[in-house]
Amino acid sequence: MKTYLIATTALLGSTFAAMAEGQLNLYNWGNYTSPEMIAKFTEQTGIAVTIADYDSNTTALTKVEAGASGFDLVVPSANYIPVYVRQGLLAELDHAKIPNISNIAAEWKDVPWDPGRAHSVPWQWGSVGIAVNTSVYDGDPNTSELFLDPPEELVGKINIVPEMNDVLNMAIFNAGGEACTEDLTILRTVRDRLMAARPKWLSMDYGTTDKLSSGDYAASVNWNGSTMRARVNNPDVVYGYPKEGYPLFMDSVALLADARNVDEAYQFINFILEPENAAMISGFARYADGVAGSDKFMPEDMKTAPEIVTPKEFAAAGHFLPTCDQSAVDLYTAIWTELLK
Amino acid sequence: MQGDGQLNSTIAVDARNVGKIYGNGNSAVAALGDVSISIQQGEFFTLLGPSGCGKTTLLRCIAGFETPTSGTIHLSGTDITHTPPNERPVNTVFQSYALFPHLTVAQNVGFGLKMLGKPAGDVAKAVARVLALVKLETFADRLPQQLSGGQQQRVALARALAPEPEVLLLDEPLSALDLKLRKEMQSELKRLQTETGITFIFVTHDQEEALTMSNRIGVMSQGALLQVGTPHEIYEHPVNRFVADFIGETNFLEGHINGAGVRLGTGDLLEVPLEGPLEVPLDGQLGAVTLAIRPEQIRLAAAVTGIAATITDATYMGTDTHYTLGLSDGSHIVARVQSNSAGTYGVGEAVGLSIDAKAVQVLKA
Amino acid sequence: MAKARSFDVRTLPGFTAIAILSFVLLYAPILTLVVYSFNGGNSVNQWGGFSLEWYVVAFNNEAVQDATARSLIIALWASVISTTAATMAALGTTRRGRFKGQTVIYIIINQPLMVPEIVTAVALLIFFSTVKVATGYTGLGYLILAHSAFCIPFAYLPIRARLEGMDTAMETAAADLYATPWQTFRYITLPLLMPGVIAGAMLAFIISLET
Amino acid sequence: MKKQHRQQRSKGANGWLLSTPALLLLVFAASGPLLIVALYSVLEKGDYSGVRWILSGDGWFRVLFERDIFDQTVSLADANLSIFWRSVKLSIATTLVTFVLGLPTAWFIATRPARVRAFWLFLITIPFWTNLLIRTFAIMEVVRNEGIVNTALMKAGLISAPIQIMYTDTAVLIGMAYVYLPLMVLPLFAAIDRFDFRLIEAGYDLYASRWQVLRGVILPIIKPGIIAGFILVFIPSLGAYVTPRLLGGGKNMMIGNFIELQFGQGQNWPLGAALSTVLLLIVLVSRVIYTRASSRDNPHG
Repeated sequence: MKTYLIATTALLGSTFAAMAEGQLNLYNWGNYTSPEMIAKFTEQTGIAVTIADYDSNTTALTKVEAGASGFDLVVPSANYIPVYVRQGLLAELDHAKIPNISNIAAEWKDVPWDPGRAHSVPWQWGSVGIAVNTSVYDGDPNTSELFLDPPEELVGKINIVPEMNDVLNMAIFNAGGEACTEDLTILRTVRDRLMAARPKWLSMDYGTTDKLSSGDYAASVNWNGSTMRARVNNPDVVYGYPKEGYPLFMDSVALLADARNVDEAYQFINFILEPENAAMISGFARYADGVAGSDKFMPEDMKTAPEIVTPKEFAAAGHFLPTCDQSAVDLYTAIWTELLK
Repeated sequence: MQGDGQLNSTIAVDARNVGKIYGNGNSAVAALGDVSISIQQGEFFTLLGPSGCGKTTLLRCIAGFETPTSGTIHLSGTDITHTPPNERPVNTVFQSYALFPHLTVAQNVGFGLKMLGKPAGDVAKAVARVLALVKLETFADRLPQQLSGGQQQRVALARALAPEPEVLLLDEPLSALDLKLRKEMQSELKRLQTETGITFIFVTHDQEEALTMSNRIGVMSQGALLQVGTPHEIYEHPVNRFVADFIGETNFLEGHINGAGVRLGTGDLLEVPLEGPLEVPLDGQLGAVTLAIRPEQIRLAAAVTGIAATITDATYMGTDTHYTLGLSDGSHIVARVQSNSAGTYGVGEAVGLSIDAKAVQVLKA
Repeated sequence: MAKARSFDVRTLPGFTAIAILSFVLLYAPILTLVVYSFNGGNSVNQWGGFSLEWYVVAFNNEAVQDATARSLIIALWASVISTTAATMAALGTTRRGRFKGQTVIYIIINQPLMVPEIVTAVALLIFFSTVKVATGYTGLGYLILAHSAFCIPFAYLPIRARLEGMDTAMETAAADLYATPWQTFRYITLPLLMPGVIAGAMLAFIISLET
Repeated sequence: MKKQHRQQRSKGANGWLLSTPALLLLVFAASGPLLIVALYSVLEKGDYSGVRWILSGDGWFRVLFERDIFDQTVSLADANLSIFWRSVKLSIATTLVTFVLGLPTAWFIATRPARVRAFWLFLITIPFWTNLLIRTFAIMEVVRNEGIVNTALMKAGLISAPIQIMYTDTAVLIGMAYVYLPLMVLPLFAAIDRFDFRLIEAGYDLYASRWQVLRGVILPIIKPGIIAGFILVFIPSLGAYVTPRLLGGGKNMMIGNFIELQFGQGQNWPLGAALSTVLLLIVLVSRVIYTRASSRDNPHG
């Protein structure tokens, strides 16, 4: 009983400061927001930022959809933006209030999931691959077979991040399908392989960075930035790009339709599109940010990091995940729920 | 007893036909029957009876903690039957003392006056006066738990006396004290009652305590008031077997009324006076009766005079010796004889006993 | 030495050893975490030297401060409301003898203790999101209400225990000494009840803060 | 008699009146929401979250049965059943572990001199003041591969590779026992504190051994405390979801996590509501069993 607030505070508690002067309520992935960047923003604008965490797109969507969440800004992944838009959860951005909108790098200015950047601006982007501790397993890390059929050394030592689309699509690519496929033969293979692999996994947990570097996980389906952070602490960790195909993601900042601190939200959006500030975000979470010129301000080690700079040979295997139809979502959710329980 | 409202001003408490039933339906228990009693102003009145006899219930009805199911209670001529306890000029000394543990002795004693809205100065003066009365002046700032049992008892007394109630109710206040302290407090209470002139209604199950302290005693049993009288009346002339038995040690002998006396089962005729508050129909010449005879009213003689008896047991008790005597009809009787009086008897010895007929009480069989 | 071997009815074999073990088990993990949290590194897994930096960060972080202030406000209100309601209920259910429906009151009061936390969480999630959407009100009030209700049994239990251990003779004596029912409550019942009320309020406060 | 009745009635009226604020709060913020949960369990699920206001038995159907994603065949949902079974098993185990540790601890505290008893009792409650998440993280530091236990065992040369405790049922059990131990100790202490130690003397006087005294005298007398402790530990264990989530690693689910899943990634609120209702029923039934057991073994009151 002492913790029912984990559910309720996130939903209700965060509404506390919603109306306050100079307040901004940001709903973002855990361990994803640079504290220095927030401090700088508060210092410059006098706006206090409250951050609440989530660990998956579905969690965030559920809470926002429940209504009157009290949040102003949310950071959904690319394939979730159309869902938010369709549900009427996002406000259309007034580009006149965002002078820095022109700083968005050319390739991210117009994206399929948000034509003309009507609802969102880039936060960070990266890839989903496999992190492996080479002191435990020193084979080729660049294959999704590592988690679908773990080699002896990794049995009982591999973690899977609990993000449905990333995991399922990586398995779909492995089975030769495309993202959002509704091909039942492929999906059946995917389900059967995942269910067969499941007993060989250690856990399906979030918060991989620390556990990878400490050795609690010998491997994990993981994001590239998180893996880089783990590698900085433990050089044995390498990042593998599954050659069978792997998802790319971009998380974008979007303004909620029922936001109460709209002016503050615009100030924040404009602030993070400043290359220097975007670089602070990247420098913390270790992902690319999609803002032109931010690399000038980035830490030196990111410019050469093998997790950030995708090797040429694997670049083509990366795919952005489109937004799937409801029928596909239902199928995926069914498989995922079966896998989790 | 027939007065209504304008009673004799010397009557402090007048209870009329008071009844109290707890619970209802099948589980109803009558704690008080139909009790009527008048208590004089300035009197030390004791309600005596075994536990569960209803004496505490009657006291609580007078205090106002219980509302009688039937009947009325008047205080100095005013009907207070339905007056809440805090509006009655009556105070209680509780069996458990019920001292407020978070208040000092002085605060406890001054509580009633404070609640009555008396100015602080007056309260302080009254507290000092009452504490002097119970000889606890130096303990004013202590908390109750820092006092001995006897001292707590005095605080409880002082607290109840401080508001100068018309009537002081004492609910077995001495029962928690050891024998020596109890004796001390008995005379202390008696002194306080005389000094203050307040009407005391004292509840106890200790007959000796009742006899030594009271002006009058009311003996109760099973919710009924059996007899009201002075200690002497109660002891010497109990109205029934229960009272006789409850007040002191008593021998009971069965017999039949025969002319001027009572014929015992042994065939002996006792010439007892058939008068006074008898419960027997005197016209019934052959009516069965019970004689109540106090052990000290029996005399023994070696000679075969009076009623023939055999010593079956002898117990030396210091100043007295108790003899159990077997009579010819098989009944037994106890005699108390001063140890230093002439002659001692051994078990099995045949004796003749004589009874002080004037002291014998004739009761319903 | 002979004393140590003497027979003590209060001692049972192995009990003291297990008790000490329990205390060690309770405190060892917390102490470990405290030691780790002084760690200078960003990760709690590597020992990076003794540092107060983490605590400084926590206190300077406005988000953290804000959350702390908010839960303090909620806990304060919740403990005041729940303790008041619980005190009244405790007086109502213990000081007046038995009456019809008392069991129903007990069941309702203890309900939060009998419902697993996930069910409570889910119930509140559904309920308050419905209410919120219906009324459009998103203030702190809901949380305070929910916490107050939740804390009632925690406040109620020690207060009731205290009341049951309290002799009614105190109140009778006060009434005898001319105190009106309110004065009796104000000068006698409440002061005597205070340890129970404080215990109840503290428990409610902690529970609310932790929830 | 009439007056008596009126008095009785006013007693009741007063009791209800004084309890009204508490009851209103509880009914509004505690009982009411439970009814809504029951209502949600018979509605149709919404697309991503929430419900459609159409009656449907699907939520309840899926508590017991599952329909294959591909061939639509219906079978008994043994995964669900195994989650329920694991939850009940782990909760009972947690209750027993806390009892075995908690009884001696409560006994120890209750037999300290009165002066220091409060201090020991306080020591038991302190961890309770610490946030549940922090306590769970604390136990994580103990059982993880590089945690205290494994480090100590490896340093001592007893093992060469860390024992995998994290993300197992054992880890969840250790965590829950750790978190709920104070809930067992407190009611046991309350019962032992009231215990009349002369009864033990009487037991020894009548030739009982220490074990016989414990079983024949102490345990029956402090039984109300034991039952209270069992309930206070069992119910939260059954509904726990934070500790199992963190220590079970998202794979070894308990009912709490399973319900949470339906409200989050599973996107099936009616199923979640039905599962919550089932959990509530399990708690009720175990309550009844406890009550029956305690009154049957104790016919003399």
